[in-house]
Amino acid sequence: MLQTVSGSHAVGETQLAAYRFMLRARLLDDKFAALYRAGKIHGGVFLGRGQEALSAAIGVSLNKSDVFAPLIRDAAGRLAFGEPIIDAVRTYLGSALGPMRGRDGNVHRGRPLEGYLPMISHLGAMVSVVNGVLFARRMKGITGIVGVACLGEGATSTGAFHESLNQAAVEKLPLVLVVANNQFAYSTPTTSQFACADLANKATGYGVESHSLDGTDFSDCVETVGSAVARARAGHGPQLVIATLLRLCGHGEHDDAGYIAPELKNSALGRDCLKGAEEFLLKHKLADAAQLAVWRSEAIREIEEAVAQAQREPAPDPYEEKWSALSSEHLNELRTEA
Amino acid sequence: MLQTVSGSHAVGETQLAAYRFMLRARLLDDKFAALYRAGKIHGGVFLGRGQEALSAAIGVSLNKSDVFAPLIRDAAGRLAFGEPIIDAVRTYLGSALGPMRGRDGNVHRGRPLEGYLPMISHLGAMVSVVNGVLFARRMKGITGIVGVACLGEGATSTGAFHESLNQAAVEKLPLVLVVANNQFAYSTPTTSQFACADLANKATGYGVESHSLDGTDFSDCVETVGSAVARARAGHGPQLVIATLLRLCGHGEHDDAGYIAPELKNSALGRDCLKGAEEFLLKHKLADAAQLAVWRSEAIREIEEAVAQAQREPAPDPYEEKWSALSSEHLNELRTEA
Amino acid sequence: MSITYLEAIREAQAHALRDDPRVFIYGQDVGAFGGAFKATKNLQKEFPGRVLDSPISEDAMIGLAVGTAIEGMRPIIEMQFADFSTVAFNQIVNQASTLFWRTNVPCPITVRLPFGGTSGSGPFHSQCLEAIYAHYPGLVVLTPATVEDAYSMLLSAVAIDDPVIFCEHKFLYYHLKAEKLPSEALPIGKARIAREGRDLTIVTYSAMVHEALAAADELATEGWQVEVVDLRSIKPLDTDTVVASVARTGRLLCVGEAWPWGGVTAEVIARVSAESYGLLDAPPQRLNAKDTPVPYHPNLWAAHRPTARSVAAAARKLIRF
Amino acid sequence: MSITYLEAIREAQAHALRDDPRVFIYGQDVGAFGGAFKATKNLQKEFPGRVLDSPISEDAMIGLAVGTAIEGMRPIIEMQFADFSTVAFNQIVNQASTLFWRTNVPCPITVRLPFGGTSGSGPFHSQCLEAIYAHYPGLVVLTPATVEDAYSMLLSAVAIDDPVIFCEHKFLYYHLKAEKLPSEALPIGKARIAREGRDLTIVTYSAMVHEALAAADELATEGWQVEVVDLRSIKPLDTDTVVASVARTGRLLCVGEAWPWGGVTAEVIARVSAESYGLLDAPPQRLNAKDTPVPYHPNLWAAHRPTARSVAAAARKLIRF
Ligand SMILES: Cc1ncc(C[n+]2csc(CCOP(=O)(O)OP(=O)(O)O)c2C)c(N)n1
Ligand SMILES: Cc1ncc(C[n+]2csc(CCOP(=O)(O)OP(=O)(O)O)c2C)c(N)n1
Ligand SMILES: [Mg+2]
Ligand SMILES: [Mg+2]
Repeated sequence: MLQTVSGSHAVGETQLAAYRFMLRARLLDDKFAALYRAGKIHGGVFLGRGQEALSAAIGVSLNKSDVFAPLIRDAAGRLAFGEPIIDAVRTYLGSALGPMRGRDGNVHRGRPLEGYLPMISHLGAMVSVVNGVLFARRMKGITGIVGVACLGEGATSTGAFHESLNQAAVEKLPLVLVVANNQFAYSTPTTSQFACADLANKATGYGVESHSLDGTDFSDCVETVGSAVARARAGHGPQLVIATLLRLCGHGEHDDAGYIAPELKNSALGRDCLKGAEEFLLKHKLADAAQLAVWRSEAIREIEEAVAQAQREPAPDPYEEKWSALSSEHLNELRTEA
Repeated sequence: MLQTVSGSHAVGETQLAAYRFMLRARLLDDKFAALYRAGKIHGGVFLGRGQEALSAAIGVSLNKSDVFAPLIRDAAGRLAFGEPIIDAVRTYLGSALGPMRGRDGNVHRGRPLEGYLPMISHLGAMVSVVNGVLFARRMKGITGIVGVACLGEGATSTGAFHESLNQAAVEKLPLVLVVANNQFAYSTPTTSQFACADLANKATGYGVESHSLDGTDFSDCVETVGSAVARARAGHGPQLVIATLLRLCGHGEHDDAGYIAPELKNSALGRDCLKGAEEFLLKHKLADAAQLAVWRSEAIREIEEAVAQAQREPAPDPYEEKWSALSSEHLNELRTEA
Repeated sequence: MSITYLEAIREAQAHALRDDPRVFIYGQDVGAFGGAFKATKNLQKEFPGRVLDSPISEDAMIGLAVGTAIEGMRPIIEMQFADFSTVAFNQIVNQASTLFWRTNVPCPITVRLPFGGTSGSGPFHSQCLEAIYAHYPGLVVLTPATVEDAYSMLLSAVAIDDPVIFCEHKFLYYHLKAEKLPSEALPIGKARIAREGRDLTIVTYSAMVHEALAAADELATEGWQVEVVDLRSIKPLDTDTVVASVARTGRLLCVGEAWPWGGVTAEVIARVSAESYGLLDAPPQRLNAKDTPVPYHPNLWAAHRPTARSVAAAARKLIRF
Repeated sequence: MSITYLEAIREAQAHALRDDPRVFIYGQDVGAFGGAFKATKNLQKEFPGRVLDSPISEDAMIGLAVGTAIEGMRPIIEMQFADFSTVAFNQIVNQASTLFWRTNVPCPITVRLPFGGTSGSGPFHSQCLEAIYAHYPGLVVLTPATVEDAYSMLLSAVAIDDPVIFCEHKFLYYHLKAEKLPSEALPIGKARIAREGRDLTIVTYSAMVHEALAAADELATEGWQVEVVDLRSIKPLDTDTVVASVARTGRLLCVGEAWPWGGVTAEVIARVSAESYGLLDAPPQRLNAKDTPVPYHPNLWAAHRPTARSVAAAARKLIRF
C-alpha cells in the first residue's frame, strides 16, 4: 500500500501528495470510462471528475489507522487512503482476486478491517457504520483517530444522513462528514433537493462544527478538509464539511449530463480542480511541467499494468463459489432444490 | 362537532376556548387513567398532562378545513380540532361504533377525510402524510389551509422527521411542525437524544422559519402557535415550533416516571399549564372561579356520559368482522385454511 | 411498430395521466430527465405540474403519496430501484397498507419497483422483493411478465383502490417487445397459461416466465410437453388456475428469481399441497435463486438465478420422478 | 426460585456481558431505565459503559452495530418493539446481512425483537416479522418458545458470528416460568419435539407452541396423540426433524402467528412436500393469523391469531381426513 500523508506533514508535501493522487484518480477514471465504452465493464461506471481535489484532500488528511467510507466519486480519496490501483481495477473487472471477489463491483469496494468501508448503494447508510467503528474504538480506548464519511448533496435528504449525524453528535464521535455539493443528484438540481440557503447551516441544528470550501480550489480543499479532520481528531466532535463544486461528467458513464446548463459548466463552478492543482504546484514551484509530465506517464503505466494484470486474472467460477451468506458454516442451509 | 376557533377571533375568545379544551382534555385524561387503573382499558394509556396548553393552542388556531396529525399527548388539540369526546372514549374502550371500530385503539384515532389523521406508532411517520394532504390540496387549487404535525423531541431523531421536514421545505408546503420538548423520550433525557443547543436551531438547516415558546405559559402557547400557523397560512412555508415543557405524568400510565428528578419537577418547567391558564383567565377577568367550577363539572358530566354510553355499546364481534385489509373486495384472498 | 416492456410502462402512465386528473407521478429524476430508466420520458412536458421530482427521501415519498391518496389522488411513485424501497419500508407496510383497514379510507397508490437481476448490477440493484411485500396484509403485488401485461396491469394498478406494489422487471425493459399495446386484458388476480402442456406444470412469474418458456422449448425437443403458468399477480394469487393445471399434468415445479426461504414458490406449493394433494404424481419441487445476495459478476449472476438451463434440468428430473 | 422468559433474557445478557468484554447493549431506554420491558434491568449499573441509550434512530442503531462488529465487538441491539425494526430494515437487510458475503468480515450482531401479539397492543405493537427477515440471505432468525431456550438461544445468538434476529415473544415475557436456567441446550438449528404423538404432527414455533400443546391436550382427551415440533430456529430450519416426525405421524399441520401469505408455514410445507411426499397420508395444512393487521380489541385479536381452540379444530379436521 502507498503511504498516506498525514496532516502533520509540511504543507508543500501534502499538496504534492494530494495532486499525485488526483492525477492518478483522473487517469484511472479515464481508463474505466474507456473500458466501459469498449464494453469491457459489467454494469455502471461512476467517475469523480471535478471532485478529485476534495476527495484527495480527504485521503491525505487521514492516517492508516483512521476510518474512511468513500462514495462513488472518491477514486482520489481511496488511492490517497492507501487503496492500490489493482484493487480498483480488479473490482471493476470482477476479478476473483480482487477484494470483492466478483461478488460486488465497481465502486462497491473496501477492506473493512483496514478501516476502509465498502459502500452499500443506499445513500447515507455508511455514515452510521463509520460511527460504529469510531464507537468501538473508543470503547477499546483507542484515541486520536478520525472517521470520514463522504456524501453527495442529494444524500443529505435521506433519513440515514440525519440519524447518523445526530448519533455522532450525541456520542461526540470524531466523525467528519464531507458533503460534496456538486449541484446535482443524478439529474435533480439542488432546488428540488433542499431549501436551506447553505447546507452548512445544518450544522448548528446538530450541534456540530461546520466548514465550507470551494471544491474547485485545490488549496482550499487541502486546507479546509485538513483542519476539519484536525478538529475532529483533537476531540471537538463531528465536523460537517460542505464543498461546493460541479460534477464534470455524467452521473455515470451512461449519462451525458444534458441537464447541466452550459452556463453552469462555463462558470467558476465548472473549473477543473486538476488544472487548478497543477497551476498551484507550478506557481509555488513545487513541481515543473516536466515533472508533471513524468508523473502522468508513470501513472498511466501503472494503470495500464494493473488493467493488463487484472484482465489476465481468473473470473470468479460459480463452481468454486461457496454459495452461502453466513460466516457460521454450520448454520448454512445448503439443501439442494429441485 | 364542536366549532373550532380560528386565529382571527378576538384574543380573549381564543384563550377562553383554549382553556376549555385544556380542561376537558385534562379531565378526560384523568378518566382514562382511572379506567386504566380499574383494568377497563386494553393496552396502554398515554396522557398529555402538562402539555395541554400547547396542544389546545394548536387546535384553536386551526380551521375545520385544515389538517391535523396529533400524537400521543394531544387530547386537548384533538378536542379543539373538533373531535367529540365520544370518539376518544370509544377508541380507548374499543367500541365497535368508534372511528377505529376496535381495530385500533387508544391514541390511534382520527378521521382522515376530515383532515384529522390517525397516527401510526412509528414516530415521525405522520409528517410526510400531512405533506401529502397539503400537496394534494395545492394540486387541486385549494389555498389558505395549514397542516399541523405534532412530535415529541425524541421523534426529532428519526429519519422520518428529517425527510418530511425537508420535503415540506422543498415544496414550500404550509406545514407547521410542532415539537413538544418535554425533556424526555420515555426515560431518555435530551442529552442522549440530540446535541444542539436548541432544537430551534434546526430550522435554518431546512430553510424554514422557527418559533420557540414556553409550553408552561398559556398565553405564550396561544400566541406563538397562533402566529406560526398564521405564517404558514400566509404562504411563508413550513414553520418549526419548539415548545419547552415537562411531561407531568409517566410515558404511559404504566410508568411512574421515576427517572424525572424531583428538582426538575419542582422547577419552572414543572409548572402546570392548566393552573397557569386558570390564573390567566382570572387575572384578565375572562372568567371567575365560579365559572371555572361550572365548566369543570360540565366537562366531568360530559365525560362520564360518554364513558357510560361507550360502555353500553357493543364490542366488536369477530364473526361480524370482515377479515380483509383491502378496499377492493374482489382482490381479497379469503380462502379458508386448515 | 414495435413496443418494449419499458415503453409499455411509459405508455400506461401517459394513458393514466391523460384519462384521470387524479393521477400524478412523483419520484427521483422522473421529471425533465424522464427517470433513471426513462420510464417517464417526456411525461413532465406532456403533463405539466403532474410529474414531479422528489428529493432522495423514499420514506417521505411514500408518506406523501398516502396523504395525497387520502385526498383522493392516485399517485404513482417510482422507486429508482426496488432495492431502495427498503428505505420506504415502514411507510409502505405500516402506513399505506394499513390505512384502509384502520380508517375505511382507501389508499390507491401505485409504487413502481424496477426490480430483478441484470448482468453486472450486483447486490443492491437486483433484488426481488415481491415476497416481502406480499407477506403484509393490505398490499396488492403485481409482477407482469409481458409487454402487454406491463401496460394493462399498470393501468389496473392505478385504478385499484388499494396500494399496489408494481414489480417491473429491469431485465425485460429493453429486450421484450410486442407489436402493439393490448386493448383487453385478463383481470388482476387471474393467472395466464403461457404455454400449454400435459407432462409438467411450471408455475412462475415475471422474467422467469421467459426462462421457463425456453426450458419448455428445450424439453419439447425431447418429447415433453411442459405447461407454463404465468402468475401475473402474486397477491392475490390465482390458486385455481394453478391447481387446474396441476390437475392436468400431475407435476409441479415452481420457479422464482427471489431467494429460496419462503416467497412465492413456497406459497404456491403450500397451496397446491393443501388443496390438490391427490392430484400430484410426484413431489412438488421448486427452483429459486441461491441464498446469497445477488452477485455482480455475470458468471456468478448466471449461476445465482434460475435460467432456462437449470429450469430444464429441474423439470427433466421431476418428469422422470 | 422461579424465572420468567423475560428474566431469562435479562440473565442471558448479563451472562454474555460478564463473559465477553466484546459484548455491549445499545437501544432506546435500555440504560438506567432498564428497557421498556425491563429486559436490561440493572445491567447498566452492573456493567458501566456497556449498556447505552440510543436516540430514536433505528436505522443508525443498526448501522452503528455493524461498525462495532467490524471492529470485533458483539453488540446486542434492542428494538423497543419488533414493529419498529421496519425503520431499520435497510440497515438490517442490506448492510448487516451482506457484510460477510461481500467482504469476508463477520458481522456478529444480535438484534432483539420483542414481537408478537398481546391483548390490546394493536397493529403497531404486535407484528410477527420472522418471515420477512428469514427471506433474506445472511441472517439467522431465532424464535425461542421456552424460558430455557430464551436463555440459551440468546447466549448462542451472541456467540454466532453472523447477524441474528432474535424474536422474543412478548406474550411469553411474564407468564412463562421455569424452575431454573439450563446449563445445556440443543444446538441452534435443531428443532425440538415438544410433545410426542403418533396421529398428527403440528409444526410451530414461539408462542404458538403453547397453543399447540394446549390443543394437543384437548385432543388427547379425545384419544388422539398429537406430536408437537417446536422449530426453535426458523432459519436455519430443521427440515430433518420435521420430516422424521411426519414420517411417524403421516399428517402435518403447520401453525404460525404471522400473516398467511408466505412465511414459516409455507416454507415448512414446501420442504415437507418436496422431501417426504410419500409419507403424508393427508394434505399438509396450515393455520396462520388472518390477513389483516393485528387488531386492538381483545375479541378481534383472539380471532385474528390461531389459538388452542382453532388449532385443535384444524387438527381434528386433518386427523379425520
Ligand atoms: C436511498 C437511495 N435512493 C436512491 C438511490 C439512487 N441514487 C444513486 S446515486 C443518486 C444521486 C445521488 O446524488 P448525490 O447524493 O448528490 O451524489 P452525486 O451523485 O451527485 O455525487 C441516486 C438518487 C440510492 N443509491 N439510494
Ligand atoms: C420509530 C419508533 N421507534 C420507537 C418507538 C417507541 N416509542 C414510542 S413513544 C417513544 C418516546 C417518544 O418520545 P418523544 O418523541 O420525546 O415524545 P413524548 O413521549 O415525550 O411525548 C418511543 C421511543 C416508536 N413509537 N417509533
Ligand atoms: Mg450531487
Ligand atoms: Mg419527549
